[in-house]
Amino acid sequence: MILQADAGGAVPISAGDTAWLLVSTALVLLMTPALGFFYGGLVRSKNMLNTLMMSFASLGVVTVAWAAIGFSLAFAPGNAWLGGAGHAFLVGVGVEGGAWGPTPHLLYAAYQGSFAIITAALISGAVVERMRFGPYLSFIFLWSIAVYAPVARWVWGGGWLGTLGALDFAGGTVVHINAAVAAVVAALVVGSRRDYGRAALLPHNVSFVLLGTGLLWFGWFGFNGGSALAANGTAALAFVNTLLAPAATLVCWMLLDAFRERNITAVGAATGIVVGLVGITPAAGFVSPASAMALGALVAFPSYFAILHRPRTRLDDSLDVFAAHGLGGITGALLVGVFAEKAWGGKEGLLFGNPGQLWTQAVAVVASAAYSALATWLLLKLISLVTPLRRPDHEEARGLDLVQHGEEAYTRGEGAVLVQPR
Amino acid sequence: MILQADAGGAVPISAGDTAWLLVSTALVLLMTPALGFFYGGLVRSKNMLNTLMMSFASLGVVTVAWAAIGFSLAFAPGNAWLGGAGHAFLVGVGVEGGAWGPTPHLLYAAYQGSFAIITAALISGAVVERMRFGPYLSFIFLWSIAVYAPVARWVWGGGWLGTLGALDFAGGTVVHINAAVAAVVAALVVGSRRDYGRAALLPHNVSFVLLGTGLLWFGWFGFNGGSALAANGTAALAFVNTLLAPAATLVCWMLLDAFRERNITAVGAATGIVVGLVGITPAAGFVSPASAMALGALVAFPSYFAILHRPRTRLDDSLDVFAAHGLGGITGALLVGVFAEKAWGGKEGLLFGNPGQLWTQAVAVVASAAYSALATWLLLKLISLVTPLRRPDHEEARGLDLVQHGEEAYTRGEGAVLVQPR
Amino acid sequence: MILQADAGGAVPISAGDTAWLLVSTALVLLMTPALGFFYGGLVRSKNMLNTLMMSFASLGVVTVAWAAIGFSLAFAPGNAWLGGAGHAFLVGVGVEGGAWGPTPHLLYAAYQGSFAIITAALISGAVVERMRFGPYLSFIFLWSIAVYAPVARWVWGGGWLGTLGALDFAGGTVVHINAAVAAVVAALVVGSRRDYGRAALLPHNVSFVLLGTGLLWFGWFGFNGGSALAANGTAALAFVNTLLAPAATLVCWMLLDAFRERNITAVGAATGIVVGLVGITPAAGFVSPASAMALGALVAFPSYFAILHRPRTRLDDSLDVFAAHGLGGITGALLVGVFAEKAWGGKEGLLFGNPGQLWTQAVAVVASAAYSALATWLLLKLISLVTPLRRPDHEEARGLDLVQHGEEAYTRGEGAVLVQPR
Amino acid sequence: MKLIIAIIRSERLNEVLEALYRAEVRGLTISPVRGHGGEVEQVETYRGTRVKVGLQDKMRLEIGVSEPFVEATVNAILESARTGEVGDGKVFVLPVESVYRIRTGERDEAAVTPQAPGAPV
Amino acid sequence: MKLIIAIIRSERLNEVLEALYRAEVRGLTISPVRGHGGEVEQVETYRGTRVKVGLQDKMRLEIGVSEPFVEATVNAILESARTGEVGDGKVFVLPVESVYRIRTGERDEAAVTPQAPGAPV
Amino acid sequence: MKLIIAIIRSERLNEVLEALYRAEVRGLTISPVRGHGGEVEQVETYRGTRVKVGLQDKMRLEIGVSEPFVEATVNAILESARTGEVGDGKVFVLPVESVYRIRTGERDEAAVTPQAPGAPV
Ligand SMILES: Nc1ncnc2c1ncn2[C@@H]1O[C@H](COP(=O)(O)OP(=O)(O)O)[C@@H](O)[C@H]1O
Ligand SMILES: Nc1ncnc2c1ncn2[C@@H]1O[C@H](COP(=O)(O)OP(=O)(O)O)[C@@H](O)[C@H]1O
Ligand SMILES: Nc1ncnc2c1ncn2[C@@H]1O[C@H](COP(=O)(O)OP(=O)(O)O)[C@@H](O)[C@H]1O
Repeated sequence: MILQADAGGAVPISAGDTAWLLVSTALVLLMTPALGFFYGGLVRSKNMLNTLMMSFASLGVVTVAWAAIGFSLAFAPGNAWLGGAGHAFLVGVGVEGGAWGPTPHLLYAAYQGSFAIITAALISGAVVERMRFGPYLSFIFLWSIAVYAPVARWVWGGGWLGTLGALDFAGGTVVHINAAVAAVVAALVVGSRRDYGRAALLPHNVSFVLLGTGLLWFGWFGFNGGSALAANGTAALAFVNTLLAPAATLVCWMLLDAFRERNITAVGAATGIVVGLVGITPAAGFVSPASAMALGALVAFPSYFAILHRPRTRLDDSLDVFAAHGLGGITGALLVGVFAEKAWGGKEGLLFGNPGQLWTQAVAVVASAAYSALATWLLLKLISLVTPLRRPDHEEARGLDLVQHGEEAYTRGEGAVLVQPR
Repeated sequence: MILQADAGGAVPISAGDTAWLLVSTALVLLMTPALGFFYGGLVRSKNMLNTLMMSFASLGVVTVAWAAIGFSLAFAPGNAWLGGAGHAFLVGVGVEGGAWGPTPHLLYAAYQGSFAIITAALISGAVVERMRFGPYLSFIFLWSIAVYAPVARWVWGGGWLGTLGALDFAGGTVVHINAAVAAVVAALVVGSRRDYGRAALLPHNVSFVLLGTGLLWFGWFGFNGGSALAANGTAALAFVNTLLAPAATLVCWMLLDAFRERNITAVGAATGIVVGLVGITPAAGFVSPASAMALGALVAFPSYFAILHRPRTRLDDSLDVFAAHGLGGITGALLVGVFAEKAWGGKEGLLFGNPGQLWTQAVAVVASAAYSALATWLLLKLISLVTPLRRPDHEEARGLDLVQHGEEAYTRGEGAVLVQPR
Repeated sequence: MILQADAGGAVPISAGDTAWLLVSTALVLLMTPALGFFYGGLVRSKNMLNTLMMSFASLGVVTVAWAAIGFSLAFAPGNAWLGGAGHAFLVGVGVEGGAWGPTPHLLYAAYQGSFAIITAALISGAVVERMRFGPYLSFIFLWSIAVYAPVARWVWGGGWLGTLGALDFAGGTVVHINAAVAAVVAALVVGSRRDYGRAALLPHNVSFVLLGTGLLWFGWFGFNGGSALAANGTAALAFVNTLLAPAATLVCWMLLDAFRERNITAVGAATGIVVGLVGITPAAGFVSPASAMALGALVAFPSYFAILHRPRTRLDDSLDVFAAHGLGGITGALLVGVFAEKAWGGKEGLLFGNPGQLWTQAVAVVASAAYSALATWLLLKLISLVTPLRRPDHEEARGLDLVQHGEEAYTRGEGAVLVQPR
Repeated sequence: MKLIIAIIRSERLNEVLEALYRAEVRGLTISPVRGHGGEVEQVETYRGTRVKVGLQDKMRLEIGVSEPFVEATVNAILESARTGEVGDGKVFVLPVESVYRIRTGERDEAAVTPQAPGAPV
Repeated sequence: MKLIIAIIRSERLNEVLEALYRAEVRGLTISPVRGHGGEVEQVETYRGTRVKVGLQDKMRLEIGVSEPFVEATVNAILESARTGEVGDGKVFVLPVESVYRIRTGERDEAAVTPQAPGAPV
Repeated sequence: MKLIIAIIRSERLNEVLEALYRAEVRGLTISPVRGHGGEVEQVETYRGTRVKVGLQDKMRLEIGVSEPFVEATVNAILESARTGEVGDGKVFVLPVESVYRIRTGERDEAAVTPQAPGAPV
């Protein structure tokens, strides 16, 4: 997903490249429901629908925000920090090819939008089982405009980080670090679940966790493979690395589980796969398949131990967004600076004689993390001035499905009595 | 999915377009299982398998009907009302391109078949939890031949509605209005569930409803995007509108829920997404992205209020096929006549100075609805002469899974005793 | 998936063909999680996670094995029996086209790898609910190298069966017969479940079985359609046959169920679909659509009756891998020799005047079955020398999820007490 | 003090709850159970495995009532749960030694007498 | 009239049902429960969260029998449910004041005596 | 011998289990139930269908204890399960005629006295 400014003459459409970008967009859009199941399986059944809705709603709210102004801020002509309003409401976005490649402009806008949608949804993992739904909706709406769009500009939209030479193939900084830092801030501002650290809060349906994982991996082929914006060798490389790296992470994670816990857990395997996917994201089109496997194996370690440790801290990042996406994203973003190779489409990294790249990568990590932290904090504080972010404790105890949505995920209708029409 | 008669010389295959049509066909075929989960989650657990099977069986029964004769009736050379038997059993359908585009004829037949399959399955939502399975199978077999194929002919196969100038990009009339009207008739002929209106009949698994919704949306990108029959600008437009419109519907629906019910429901969100998808279907390749969003927002209203009202009527259209697909389809089909633009691939609509198009759209809506109603009624009456459409009440109370399929969806096997071999 | 040796000059990449191969690879990779749900729904809930993990783990373990050496053994330059180590760790595998077509070499390797992954996972159906997880992991790792890779070599990698003229479009012998024979051997070596034949071991979640089926069918379009290695007429033929054949099998299976059992079962429908998919696999790109339907109908019979009969035998092939994949694969592989037509891309079969092809097919069936049986037996015996293949009976009674993974698939956390950090 | 345990058809639950409401029973506890009685057994088939399921889904009600209410409560159940087909279920009346309301610690009669949340204890 | 409540291992259910059948017990009601007793606790791990689960899945049987059948019924359960390992469960015998068959309104002995559906009441 | 049946709030289960542990209760059986009492009813909406759900999720405990332990056990439950809000639940104490430990066939007191698995019977 290399950046570009709007180019001059229209580029003719290539059917093959367009076919792949169409499919990739659909695949990335599937990841948001998939995330809902990954997250939803990990919460208690009384909060299942709320957790699912935190993902599904992003498909509505963030899509509208993106079409209205987000895409324009990220990719319309403008400066190194922000695009202009030239493409607000997708004005001037047609079906011709352009600087992004021989694919319709509108499709490119939708593809980029699919990234904004899932990034916002990722944050929800840190505030599940307690945050009120209305403020959450406002938050992701504003966040996608005020945080996601600018960072996307910097890295992919012709902004300063891209110009600096930071490599981020499919969103290590823009998507994962960005969302993960926002998640930590959100967990701190919203506060812990009332019974966090005291009661055992267990996943109500690990099958759904694995269903989500399977669909996430499937969608991720469009996330990384599609970021080549064409059906070419780079797409193939990114695709294959998206298979190899998480496979290596999974093997590594299972070995860690086997040696440390004597049990290879299913939740662990699902987590390992996601961590591997996150790790390879910034690197997918820049490193060799062998490097991808090495990166996949390495990325397991920080996340594995962070996840073991986190529940003993007071930070109720409930579904470990930071440990998985933050640490995975940071490790991946830095390892690009180590493993990248010109021969495979990137620039040379540390291993190939260019230690400077590692430094550039670190700048990108720090810059996006710092901005995300600050802006997220401001947004949440702003919202909390208008309306409380949580429900009273006894309502939280009943579960957000009942209290926020007036529904139960699983019911046999025992003792439910029809209310006559109003 | 613009109509065509069989063309003269063979058109060479385009790999890019074929790739997209292959994918689109697979996506549309995935929608039928997805529908099973959407519908299945909404029924009580004792009828889960029956409801799922009503969708899955369509993949068998309607596919066979389509290959045997349906495709031929809809798309083989013939007259304005019906095709001939020239392509019965897919005779003469090869792998060359033709009037439909630079893609294999056989693939085109399968793509069209995937629409017939889901259309038939849509009807089941009106008769779940009570209709006998055998008669249902006969019904969808016959219906796909006697109702779906002719209407497809009229609109897409070079028939009179297409000639009249009716616009239906991907199936507002052919698929949604057609199925929804059939659904109402079926609900009337089969009758209400025995406890309809007296007991609270609640969804047994809202998670599955959302799973179905996610997969339906994913598949719908092939449904609408693929209807361009090529990987070109129109495909991109249709695809992107299939993202924007339902997003707008979803936002609208959540706001309606929030203001009227004080609760944003998950079942509501799922319904809203489907309604938005239905609404954009006839318009996807004919309207601008901004119009698509407007259309998406507007289409929410009739369905929202119809769904609120329906349970107070005596019409047990159990899963609101008419409110979602009928009203959504009608609103969408009429709004094409308002929002269509030549610049975006359609003809000019009302807003662009051509009020006549709205009239043409209305004709198409009425014609397909009238035919569907009449023919569906006849078919069901015919079947009911041969065999009853329902089981006795006490069997319905036990649930169709046990009574019709001899299985339970969820069992722990408590107290089940192996029966020795016959 | 026609074989080839490495060709001379690099073939330029075709975007359209590459797009389809990218998608097909993703689709086949989705089949492994799908298989997990198909299998998982059929076991008792206390073994759900273990069963899911047997599939998911293959995505880790077999991927690594394939990249390390499997691909090289199957497809690197070598002899008629085995490839060399030239492509070990994917060395020398780049993004240029070659003898396999105008698609990146790396992508071709991944596509082939996706077949190895699911083939290994298929075996697990015969040993669920009892085999220890560690030995299982070692087994599939070794099996994919020592059994899958050689057989793939013979048929697709320029090996002796391919040279002999055996037709196997997408894996009747390499995938299904190979896995099914291994499954029988594994069931025999590992032994029956402790309560097999005495207690009623019922599927805990038939909805998941159907979910898996839907996703398997979806993925199978990439399995068979992608085996054309291009987005051309052959891909379309293989794709459409992958719709028609299982549809015919499903109809046939439902009729058999209706007449023999008086109940059309959902588990039966799911099984019928899979059997139809297996049956058409070796034939998909070689037979006419009409023949595909005939083949689909015929393939139902052996599997249907074998599945009825198996539980009365002492062979605890728990999820009927042999009846579905073995008999389906054999019937399909032989029927290729009957229905294949040059006009549709194959060679002439029995019906078209070439009875010899049937004989060649039989040789391929017997050779792959024999090798698989022998090698699987050796591998399992080897592993059992190092570590036991099973847990003691009372642990099996508690369920492998608890005993092997330290987790429960579905829990409400009742009475679970947090353990303080170590 | 008595504890009334009733096993009824799941599909009659709403009728029974209404009847109990009319009989001024305000507190009760229910749970889903499976029962075996005189009903015909269901045969289920999963692939080649054929099983006889001799257990039907039922609903179990547990109601603590003081002596004067026993008869009315039992009658309310008997009438509302009856369909006349085999499988309607049973009602058991068990003696109870003491009952406590957890919220207030009240005992026996007082523990099962409805009481406004804010009322003096 | 007695109500026999038995807590048994889930995996012994079929054996117990068979034994009860042989003991001519025709009506009973079961439900899944979780029990705590002398068994070792299971440790489960979900990511960093480690929990001790002190409850085991058990099956609960509830059987109303008339006096003469009590002993036979209890013995049938004791014998068929026993594995000899900790966790086999308990049997409680409770007094019952009255039993009703909902379908017919019959009381006590008559209510638990098997009876053909069409037989005169 | 008594059988103590307690209906408590699901979310107090862990506290109650701990309190029982401290009261030296070693065996018990629990099951999820739904209860109706004085609590406000929840309204749920599924599309146009609006329902009043008058049942709340509760947890049911069943504990067989010998006489000397009854009071301590009841008190442990009363104290640990109380929140003071309507809906805290009830405790019933029922007479028991006999108890058996399935594993050993022991009766009454012996049946509910914790005992090492290997100890002589
Ligand atoms: N002796 C019993 N003890 C406990 N529960 C019983 C007993 N007899 C019947 N039941 C319960 O009542 C239900 C209906 O009883 P059944 O004998 O089938 O019908 P009926 O009472 O109409 O003759 C059974 O499914 C079971 O749950
Ligand atoms: N006092 C009791 N009250 C109620 N249920 C009990 C009691 N003691 C044990 N149980 C039930 O019996 C099961 C087995 O009891 P346990 O003490 O573990 O084994 P054993 O009876 O073999 O010594 C427990 O899981 C619990 O469900
Ligand atoms: N008479 C009763 N018989 C059986 N269970 C009861 C009875 N009364 C209350 N319960 C159970 O206790 C729970 C709480 O009772 P409720 O009356 O709401 O609160 P409180 O005891 O605080 O007044 C109910 O949900 C129900 O499960």
